Amino acid sequence: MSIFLDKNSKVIVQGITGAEGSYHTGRMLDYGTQIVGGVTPGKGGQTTGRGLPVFDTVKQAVEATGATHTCIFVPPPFVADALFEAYEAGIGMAVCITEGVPVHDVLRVVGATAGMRIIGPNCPGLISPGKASVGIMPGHVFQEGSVGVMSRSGTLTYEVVDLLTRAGMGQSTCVGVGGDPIIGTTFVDCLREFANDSQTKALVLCGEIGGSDEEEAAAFIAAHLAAMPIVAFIGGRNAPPGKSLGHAGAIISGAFGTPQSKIAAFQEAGVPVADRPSEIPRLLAQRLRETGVD
Amino acid sequence: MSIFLDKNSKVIVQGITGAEGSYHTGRMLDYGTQIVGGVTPGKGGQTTGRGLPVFDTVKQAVEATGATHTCIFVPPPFVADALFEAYEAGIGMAVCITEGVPVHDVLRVVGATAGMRIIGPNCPGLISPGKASVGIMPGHVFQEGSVGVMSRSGTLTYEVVDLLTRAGMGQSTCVGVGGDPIIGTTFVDCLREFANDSQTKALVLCGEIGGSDEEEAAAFIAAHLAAMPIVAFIGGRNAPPGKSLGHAGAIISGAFGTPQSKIAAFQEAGVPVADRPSEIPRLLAQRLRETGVD
Amino acid sequence: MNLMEYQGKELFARVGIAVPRGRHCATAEDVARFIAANPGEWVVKAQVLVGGRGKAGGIKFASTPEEGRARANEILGLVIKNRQNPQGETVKSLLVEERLPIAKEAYCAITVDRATKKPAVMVSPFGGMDIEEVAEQHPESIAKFFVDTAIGYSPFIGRELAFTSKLDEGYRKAFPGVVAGIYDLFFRYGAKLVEINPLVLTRDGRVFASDAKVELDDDALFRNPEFAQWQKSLPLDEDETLAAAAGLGIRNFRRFDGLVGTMANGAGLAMATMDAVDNAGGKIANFLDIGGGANAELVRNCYELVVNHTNAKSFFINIFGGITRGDEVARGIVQALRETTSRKIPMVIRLTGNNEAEGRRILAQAGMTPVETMDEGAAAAVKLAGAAK
Amino acid sequence: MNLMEYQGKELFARVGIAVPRGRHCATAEDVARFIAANPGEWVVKAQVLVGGRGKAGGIKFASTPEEGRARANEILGLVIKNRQNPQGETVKSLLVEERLPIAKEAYCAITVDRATKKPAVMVSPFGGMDIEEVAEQHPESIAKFFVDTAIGYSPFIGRELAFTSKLDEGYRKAFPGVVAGIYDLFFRYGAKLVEINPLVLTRDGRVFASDAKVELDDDALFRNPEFAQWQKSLPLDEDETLAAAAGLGIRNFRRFDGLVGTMANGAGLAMATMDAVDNAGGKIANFLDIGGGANAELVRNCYELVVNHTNAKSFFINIFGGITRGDEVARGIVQALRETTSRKIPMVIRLTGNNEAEGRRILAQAGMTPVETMDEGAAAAVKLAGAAK
Repeated sequence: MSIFLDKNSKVIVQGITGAEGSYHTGRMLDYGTQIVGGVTPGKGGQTTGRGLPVFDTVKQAVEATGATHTCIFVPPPFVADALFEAYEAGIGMAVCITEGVPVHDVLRVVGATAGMRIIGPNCPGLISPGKASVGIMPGHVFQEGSVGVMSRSGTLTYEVVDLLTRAGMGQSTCVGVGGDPIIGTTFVDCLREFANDSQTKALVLCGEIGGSDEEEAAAFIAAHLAAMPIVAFIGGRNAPPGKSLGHAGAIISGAFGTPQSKIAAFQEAGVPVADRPSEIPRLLAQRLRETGVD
Repeated sequence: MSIFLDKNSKVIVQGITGAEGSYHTGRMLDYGTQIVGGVTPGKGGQTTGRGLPVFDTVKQAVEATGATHTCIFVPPPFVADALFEAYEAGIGMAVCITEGVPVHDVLRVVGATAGMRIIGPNCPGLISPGKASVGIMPGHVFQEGSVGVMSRSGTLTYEVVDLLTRAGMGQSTCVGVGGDPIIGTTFVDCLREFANDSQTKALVLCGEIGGSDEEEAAAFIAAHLAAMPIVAFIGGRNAPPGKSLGHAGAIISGAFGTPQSKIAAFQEAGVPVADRPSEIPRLLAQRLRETGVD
Repeated sequence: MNLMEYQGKELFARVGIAVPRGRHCATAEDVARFIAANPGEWVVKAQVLVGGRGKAGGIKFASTPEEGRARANEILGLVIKNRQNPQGETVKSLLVEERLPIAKEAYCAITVDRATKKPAVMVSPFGGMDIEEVAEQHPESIAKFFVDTAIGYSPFIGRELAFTSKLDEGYRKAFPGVVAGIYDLFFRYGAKLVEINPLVLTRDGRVFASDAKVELDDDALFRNPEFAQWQKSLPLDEDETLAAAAGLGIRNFRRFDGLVGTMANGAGLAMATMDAVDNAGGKIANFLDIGGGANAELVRNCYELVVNHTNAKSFFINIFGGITRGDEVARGIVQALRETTSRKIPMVIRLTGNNEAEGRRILAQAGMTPVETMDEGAAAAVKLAGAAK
Repeated sequence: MNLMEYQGKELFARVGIAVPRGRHCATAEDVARFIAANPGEWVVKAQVLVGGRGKAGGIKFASTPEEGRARANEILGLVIKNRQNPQGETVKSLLVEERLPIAKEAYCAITVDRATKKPAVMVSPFGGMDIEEVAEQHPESIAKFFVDTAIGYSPFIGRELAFTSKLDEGYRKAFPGVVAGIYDLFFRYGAKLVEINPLVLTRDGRVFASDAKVELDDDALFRNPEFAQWQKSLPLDEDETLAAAAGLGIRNFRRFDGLVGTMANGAGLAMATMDAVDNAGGKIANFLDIGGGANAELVRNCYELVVNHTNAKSFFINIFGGITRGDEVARGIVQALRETTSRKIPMVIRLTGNNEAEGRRILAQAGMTPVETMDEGAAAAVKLAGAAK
């Protein structure tokens, strides 16, 4: 299988006639993704350079194409509206690439669109190598295989995947969850899906300092995925401390967020933490041998 | 069984120390309802005249008593807040007696509390005769049996039930759905539940002019409950036409709302419509004989 | 509470819906003065709640102060009637408004939908005509959107309605803002209906609400104390005035031309009571729903309302106690008969439900015996009125 | 964007949260004049973003115009530092505020919670102290509520927080309004944090926000153009000023004392690049995230920023193309080297991902050869800087 995305996923692009939307639509098509059309209000009835139909509304696009996924490239002020429109039109999976979306818009959208999975915003998207890509990931570094990858950072994901691919470790699905304070799909949400995916035999998790996603992922792994070979990496161990006025965030998340806290949480869950991206393939190979999966 | 309410339902009263709340709590207790406590902010820790614990918040009440149902007697401006509080505390069934709740409050509550059933507002409540009563219905006119009753009017319900009881036709559950423009539970919602209730063998539906609840109920009956003996009554056939500025309401509901439209819809669904309440028992007895249920 | 056009437009302006320039005027002199100070093409519109004012001569054009004065004098004092309001309503004020260079007229409204339990927005490119006619003749032209209140208004809703209803392209830029405005008004001021008919597209590409029908939720008026002033200024018909004076909701009392007075608790029972009188061969003198939780004083007021202000020759009181307690009602009836200086008419009382025993005891002490059933009571009252059909 | 106390309190007043009477003053003379016109007990408070101003002497009392002038002169020009801001911040203005008769101090805040994806409200009866200390010493005293945004704020939330945290009874009447206010502010103005510490209960039973910490979401500033003015008035440190001048986000550039300049696209890769230099035994001169979709001009600005404003002796550029296209970056590097009048330092370029081939062709044409991996590039840059630990 793979998670979130496969050969049968029918994808539309919201903002398909914009510069980013049209460029990346081409790359997704080149990768073999089933892009079935796009939406730009007022340009309904036109056809893109790549021969795709453009619709005025998502509803029309879904009715005409049976789209299941959307990839959102609209500018930040219009993202919440685009996501609500996708939700009301019955889209099941929305990948939001746009960076700079107000955090309150994401809060409002996530709180009112139960049943639609949102990846991002401010994320590179989603790829199930050999099947389809939704977003902006550079397809050529990916290779089909059995390692699930999830990451908070875009470019770091490519870095890690490139290393995996060079080491002969293909990927089932790679999810760039996004770097914003509030995201639609967290590591734990990904882990729940990977846990039930027959294609995925091992996992790589690329975390970052700040927040408590990694600690929660470690707790989930300890409880539900103890048998799965998993390697983690925490970016930003030499990063400068952020300037912040208040401390409510740290209290809410139980004073988590330091690299030490995250590394300790993974080690407690039996997940080795790589010191640098280039160590990941070796550590994963070792875990695969230890658990007898490989 | 019965629907919505039975002997095991644990009920709290929001607004238990108010005049209406305290009076009707006594009547519900007298009927045998398992009232486990009440909520009045600022009066937590007190005990009512009938020995019930009072809590400051619904959350505390639920934690202490395991309450499943709430009966709401707070004044109109506070109803939305009371319903949201009940929802967040995990209450599954809220019966809202209060009359005069702004329609927008009901829209907001109904739109954001999926999973909690709301009866009302502006309704007499809910009774499963012989088991429990939540609301303000006069218990002595009810009798346990197999006729499910639903009604948009409070006092008309008592009228009809009184006639059924006098005719020896006991009731499984009687639901006063409420007379406001927006209500939490419509006739169709009740029909869905009655359809799966083993105790209910027949139904009486007391409608009114205006809206399209009756037409939708008739359509549901035709599709799903053709075998059930059902009798309907439509109140207000001699009522004066309402004064209204615009006609959007009529268009939205497809120009329904006249007594003629409602009667025709029921007759098409094979449901006899009584000319007056006193005809209902005879018509129901006839339907029971025809369908061989009795 | 239904608002006058000029009041609705004041709310429109507050939520950012463009309305034509104009002035609310109480006299013909005001109209003439306004036009003198603002030369141009103007429309003089009767401010009434009753529909159909255009056909009744309540809308006229004026280009000069003299024309304005003349047209205003023609319209002020007109009595405008329709099927729903046969008594009619006298024109007491006017709205003088910029005459728009109309290119297109559309329809746009928001109301509550009981079936989906959501606010419903409706749009049609056929504006300026009765929407019920549009629904009959061009049903496919009416686009509807049921708004998820957890999401609220989002601009795609306006876009989708515009595309689905095939609204003229000229509307498209302004239209999502218009829908945002009526949605905002709907929640902010607690409206049950906001209707713009027509929504005008001018020849120079601007979009205006050219009429405004707003019905506010009476139950939400407490949130906007400013409306109390408006409420006072609105015309009540005679029945509504009587109901308000008695302490009833203005929709809880209405007179008819029969001889059997009625009173019941709850709209459903009150309607069934009317039906019962009809079934017994009588004609009702009035509809009266005393509401829930009525106390003795209100009962007395209602008694006097029916006895003094209807043609009733008998009075059927039908109470089934729930939140209204039987003993309170009984006390009210006894008190009413004791204290009233009004004429007395024969009464038939049906009293059952909560606190029935105590209520019956009070009536018995006062020498009254209630009947057992509604049909029985209706038949007795019809007989007493001597008014069989 | 972090707001000064006086700015936060202006927003508090707009959402109905009571704040002490006061005046924002730029000079000691303003302070004296204000106190002369308003006799009473006053507090003079340094307006800085850095925390710990009380301990640093930034808060003093004054009862007369003379005292006010003297205290203002003591505070204005102070440099207030803390661990997070070792450079410190110079006091440029003051808030003169009514001295409250304090009975109790509580804590109240709202922020975003990544785990539940909801706004989180936090309350503790321990106010006026560092909330992290409270969390350590009285963890049970902190009540949290994660708000369902589909519902929004409803008064029960304030009641529940007050009862759960065991807030003094004196707060109870006003408290739901305070939480309503911070929730309103949070959404209306796009805040990521609103913190009231302390929330004061006075001896005469009034409740005031005695301090205000508000962090606005930079991504939401476009919705409130008025904040552009505030933004200009806020102190940026040197790194932030340089970043803004180069066209970067103010958090995308920070200097350190090493010799290896770095630049990468994406915060994650930029952090990993720093880690790689560290792993290779070097020390970084800076953190620089060029962001997504960077164009040639921005690349050139970033080149000049690192070369002219850090201690860098070598420059490691690490680009993995996604939304940032490799060819654009390559063009920017070539252009930077061609056009710049700045000093030139040895560069190590790693360029892969989207449009990698075209990017490499452009670099090759300009005589540059990129390395293959991040570790390789980091090692080469460390070597070139001659800066092994």
